[in-house]
Amino acid sequence: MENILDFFSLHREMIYFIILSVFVGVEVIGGVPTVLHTPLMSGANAIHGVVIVGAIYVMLNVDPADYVSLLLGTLAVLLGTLNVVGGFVVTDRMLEMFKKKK
Amino acid sequence: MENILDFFSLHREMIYFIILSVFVGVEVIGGVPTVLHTPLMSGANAIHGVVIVGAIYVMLNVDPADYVSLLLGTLAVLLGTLNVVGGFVVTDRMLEMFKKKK
Amino acid sequence: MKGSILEICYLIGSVTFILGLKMMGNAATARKGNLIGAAGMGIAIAGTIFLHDGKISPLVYALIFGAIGLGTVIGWLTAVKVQMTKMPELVSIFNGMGGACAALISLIEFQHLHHSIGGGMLFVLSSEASGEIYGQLIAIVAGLIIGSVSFSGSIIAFLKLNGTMNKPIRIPAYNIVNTLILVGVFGFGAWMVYSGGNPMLIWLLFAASLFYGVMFVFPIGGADMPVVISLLNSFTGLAAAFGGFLYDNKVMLTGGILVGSAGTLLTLVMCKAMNRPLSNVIFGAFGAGSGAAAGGDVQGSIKDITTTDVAVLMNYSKKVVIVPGYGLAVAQAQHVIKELENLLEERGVEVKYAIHPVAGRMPGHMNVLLAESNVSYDKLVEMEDINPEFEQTDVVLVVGANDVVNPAAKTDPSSPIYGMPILEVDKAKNIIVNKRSMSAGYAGIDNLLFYDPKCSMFFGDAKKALTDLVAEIKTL
Amino acid sequence: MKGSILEICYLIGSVTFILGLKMMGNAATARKGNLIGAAGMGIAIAGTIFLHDGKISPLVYALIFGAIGLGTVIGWLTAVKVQMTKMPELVSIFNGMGGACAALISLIEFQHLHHSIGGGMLFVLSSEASGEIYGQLIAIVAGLIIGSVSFSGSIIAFLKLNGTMNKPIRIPAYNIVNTLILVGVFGFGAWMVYSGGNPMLIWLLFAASLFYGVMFVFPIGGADMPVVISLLNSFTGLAAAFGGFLYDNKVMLTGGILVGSAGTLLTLVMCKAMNRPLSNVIFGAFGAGSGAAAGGDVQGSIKDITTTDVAVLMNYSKKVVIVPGYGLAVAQAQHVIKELENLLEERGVEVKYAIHPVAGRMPGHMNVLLAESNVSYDKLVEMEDINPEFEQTDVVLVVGANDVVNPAAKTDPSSPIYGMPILEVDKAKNIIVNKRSMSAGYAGIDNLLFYDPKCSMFFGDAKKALTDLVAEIKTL
Ligand SMILES: NC(=O)c1ccc[n+]([C@@H]2O[C@H](COP(=O)([O-])OP(=O)(O)OC[C@H]3O[C@@H](n4cnc5c(N)ncnc54)[C@H](OP(=O)(O)O)[C@@H]3O)[C@@H](O)[C@H]2O)c1
Ligand SMILES: NC(=O)c1ccc[n+]([C@@H]2O[C@H](COP(=O)([O-])OP(=O)(O)OC[C@H]3O[C@@H](n4cnc5c(N)ncnc54)[C@H](OP(=O)(O)O)[C@@H]3O)[C@@H](O)[C@H]2O)c1
Repeated sequence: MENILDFFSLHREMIYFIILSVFVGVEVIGGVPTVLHTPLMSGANAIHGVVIVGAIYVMLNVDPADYVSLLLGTLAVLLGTLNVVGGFVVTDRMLEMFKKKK
Repeated sequence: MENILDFFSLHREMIYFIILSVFVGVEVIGGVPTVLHTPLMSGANAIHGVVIVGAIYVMLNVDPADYVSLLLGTLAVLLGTLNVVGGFVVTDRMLEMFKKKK
Repeated sequence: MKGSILEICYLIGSVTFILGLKMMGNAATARKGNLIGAAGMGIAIAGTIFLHDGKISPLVYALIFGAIGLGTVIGWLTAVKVQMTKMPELVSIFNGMGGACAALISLIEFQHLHHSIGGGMLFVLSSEASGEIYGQLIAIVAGLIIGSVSFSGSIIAFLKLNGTMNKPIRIPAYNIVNTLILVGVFGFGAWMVYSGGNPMLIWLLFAASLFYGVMFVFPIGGADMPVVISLLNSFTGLAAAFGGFLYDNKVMLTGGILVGSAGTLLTLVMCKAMNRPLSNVIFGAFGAGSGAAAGGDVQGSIKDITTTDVAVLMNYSKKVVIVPGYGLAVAQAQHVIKELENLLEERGVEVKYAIHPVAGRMPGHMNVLLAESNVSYDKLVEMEDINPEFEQTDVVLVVGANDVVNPAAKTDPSSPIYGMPILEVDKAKNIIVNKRSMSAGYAGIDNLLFYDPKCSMFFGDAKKALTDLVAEIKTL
Repeated sequence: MKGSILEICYLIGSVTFILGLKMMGNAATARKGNLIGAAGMGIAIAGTIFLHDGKISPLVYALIFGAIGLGTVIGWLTAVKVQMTKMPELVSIFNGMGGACAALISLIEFQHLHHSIGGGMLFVLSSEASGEIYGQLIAIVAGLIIGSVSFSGSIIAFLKLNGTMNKPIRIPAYNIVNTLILVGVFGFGAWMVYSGGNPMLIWLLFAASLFYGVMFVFPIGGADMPVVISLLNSFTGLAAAFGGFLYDNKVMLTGGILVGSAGTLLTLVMCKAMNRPLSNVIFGAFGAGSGAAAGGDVQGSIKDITTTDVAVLMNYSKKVVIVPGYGLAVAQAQHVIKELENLLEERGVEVKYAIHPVAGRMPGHMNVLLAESNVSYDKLVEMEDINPEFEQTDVVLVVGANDVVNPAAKTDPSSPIYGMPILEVDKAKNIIVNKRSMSAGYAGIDNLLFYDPKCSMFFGDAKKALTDLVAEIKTL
């Protein structure tokens, strides 16, 4: 109990941040028409590609002699880039289809 | 420029907090039907009555010999209470009307 | 320990505010949403009092409980007792109370802060400490200005709604004057922050802000008050948020910012429903033309109709649509109109109400008003749904409505209400308009509908005229 | 200084993600929203690289740029080249990449952390430092598990969508087995955090998580993949958020949490549109009955129809409604159906498409598919709007659709699709159904519509059958 309270006090800002972000995330989806579900899923997919920022950060801080980490890190950056670039481009293609029809 | 950047770094958490709250506030209102505008305004009115928390805080920290502050503080608590209680009760009355009709 | 629990109370409060506001945006959950918000508020307040660390003198406790007790009784009674039609006045008053509360907090904290830094100039302090104090000073001064403006503005709004001060008052060049005052107040505030101020001058700033609030609302027409109140509402939210910043109090911050942003958006949405930009409301181009336009150049003949004729006409029709407007609310004729409805239904006449989104003086005004007299919900038909039905309607009875049935909105591009969607009553077979005279409605413009050959004027105060009408129908 | 600018880049990134996602929820702004998100992502990435404090070895730079360059080229080309109908596969693959990226980061950071605390037990550290390290360990391990599950799950989802593995595979009592594996993986992870772990064992955890991802998606039918992908999508979001927690990186946090929560809600919304609870999708009660139900007890006679008869019937009707379904997508018949439409319109027949919200295998599938062959938007009519029109329709042509026109959804409470709104094609004067055989659709149940006296079966692969039909009509 004490522990939980301490944890709460310590991470107060973070908890508010998370709660508010969750609210924003949930609100933002409210009332999306069925046809947009697939592009929206795809767009969200592109956005979580932001994990690449972590991969780059790892690379920037890794010991250049630590080959294993270097290798894994490069792979992470590559995969992250695929997620980001592929994600946004695919979404754009899908949405292009929808737009044309209006 | 330096100043602004420093300010930003210092208040990073606060800035995210404000931005996220603003987003939540704006999102929450999206698509409200016209008939609900008045009760919604009234409900929002009750919620900003949370300023009473500040008034109570002032009272709890004021020097009991400082009569001017004591007087102003008591007045603030009174006015805050009016805002809160009156606000929620009025809103409830309005919404009662709407409910009855469903 | 206590502090952590208090923080959790505040977290709960913040979340209930968000959820409550969200639920209030939907008719089915609105009432529950309000109660959830109220519960969260209760938790935040109780936590603040009972989870305080440190000894509190009994006097302070007595004062706090006394103030809360008194406030609760007064607030509750007023809210419960007041007539449904006076709701906007009440919201306005309560909003003002919140603003005043924020202003008072700032006044106390300013004295306090000034005392603690020894009344000296700020620059004698180390740069870091002074940075923090600047932050506090900004929050205090901003809270004071915004709270005071909201307070005095709300009081004026109340007086206008109340009818005590219901004509728009034109000070010559008031836009320029007001802007100058605004700049002056903010300049003064900035100087107070910069110089570390003077505990006496803060009272002057308080007074100046109150004065600006009065001047801000003064020139705006009484009918625009719902929009103004919504705006002042978001001001008070902002003031509360500054308080939250000052005390690093999250529940004040969330509540304040939430109301500040939601209130601002709501204000814009309300303006949009009235088909007017916000600037137009504040700078009052609308009411301004009122005097000139009212005496307009419309010529034509109008047709009077007697109570007996109206009674016969309605009694023998198949379908009657009632268009309620502001006049119905003013005359308090909602109960007699329900009587009329019952009577006609008994005689086999189908009766519906056509609800225009901005009929009356606040959004949802007609719904609340008619709900008060127990008109059933499915008889209230929204504009888009009723418009196609007018063609099959035998009699339209317009009671104290004017602008919402003015065809100029569709036909006359120079009209101030041009573009506003209206109730197309002129498609019905007969139109009967009840109002006291030929004078204009809120927009201050003539109404060509009254000169329509199908339209007959049924002059008189709505309550009186309808009471007579009911009596007359009963004799048939 | 650099750090502050980087923080501002991250702030911009966070805001664009919110705005972008918001705009993607509305057809009119969706495309712009996607671009805004992409721009914010670009800013966040560029900032991370160029605003880094400290010297970076050229090798590292070369690797980063090489990886980004290669990734961009491959990602872009794949995304541009792939057929429109393969979009869900692609989303699935890209989602897996993100999950793998998060898992790799965790692997590296775990080694790194372990190294820096000297491989020792945590409890030798002072309690405060160990508190922080526990936090990091939790973020690392959680990121690893969730990222790996998302990765391997997405790959399986891809294979299923791709057709390589498209039958639901039933491991005996797989629900229990899967739950055990899940508990095992989390228990292992918790132990790793508690004990400070072992740099070798982390690989085992990685492998176990990958295995769970495979087992998780394995038993779910191929047609449920859109829902599964949406769920895995929110997992990857969560993994990214843990990364953000680890580095106290706000843009990762916002982006991750946003996708995590929005993705979860979207998953539920998608399930709702299919009229099934999420648990049903994951625990697969739906596909399970497939074998049993398919051989059902429906008896009755069906009626064949020749290409020539269909051609004559359609050529001389006034109004034709086409109901496209999954089979149309499988057969890649969207272009020939457009040809059919053009031909009929030339002959003065009114043609419309009836779009059921869950026709096909992903939301909006039919819209995207038909858009590809330039069918104009106003010819696509949503279910609620087309249902009342069927009575005035001469011929309904059902192409590769089955469940969405199954009357059992309305009449048979024991049917697994009972309660799902359907296209009421049985009201039309003639119904022609094109499919290859009498086999069931996605829900694995028989369709009484085919036994309707007004219904004729036009067997054959959609592309082939329609091509023949077009040729036949041309000869008329
Ligand atoms: N709903 C909102 O949120 C809101 C807010 C602000 C402004 N507005 C504006 O208010 C207007 C509303 O239109 P409306 O048609 O409802 O009202 P209106 O256009 O203001 O007309 C009201 C009419 O009622 C008559 N009236 C007044 N007292 C009466 C009584 N005791 N008995 C019978 N008649 C009486 C008046 O004529 P006599 O004096 O001849 O009797 C007047 O012409 C719109 O222009 C709208 O934009 C609405
Ligand atoms: N849209 C979504 O988001 C989504 C997601 C997941 C699941 N679902 C589910 O998917 C179903 C969609 O219904 P639906 O009516 O579109 O499809 P369906 O019920 O799955 O029926 C498709 C029919 O197409 C026929 N077919 C297959 N290949 C064909 C070809 N080459 N040429 C001609 N016909 C072919 C099949 O019959 P033959 O084998 O006899 O040819 C099959 O009966 C619903 O049950 C829905 O709940 C939808």
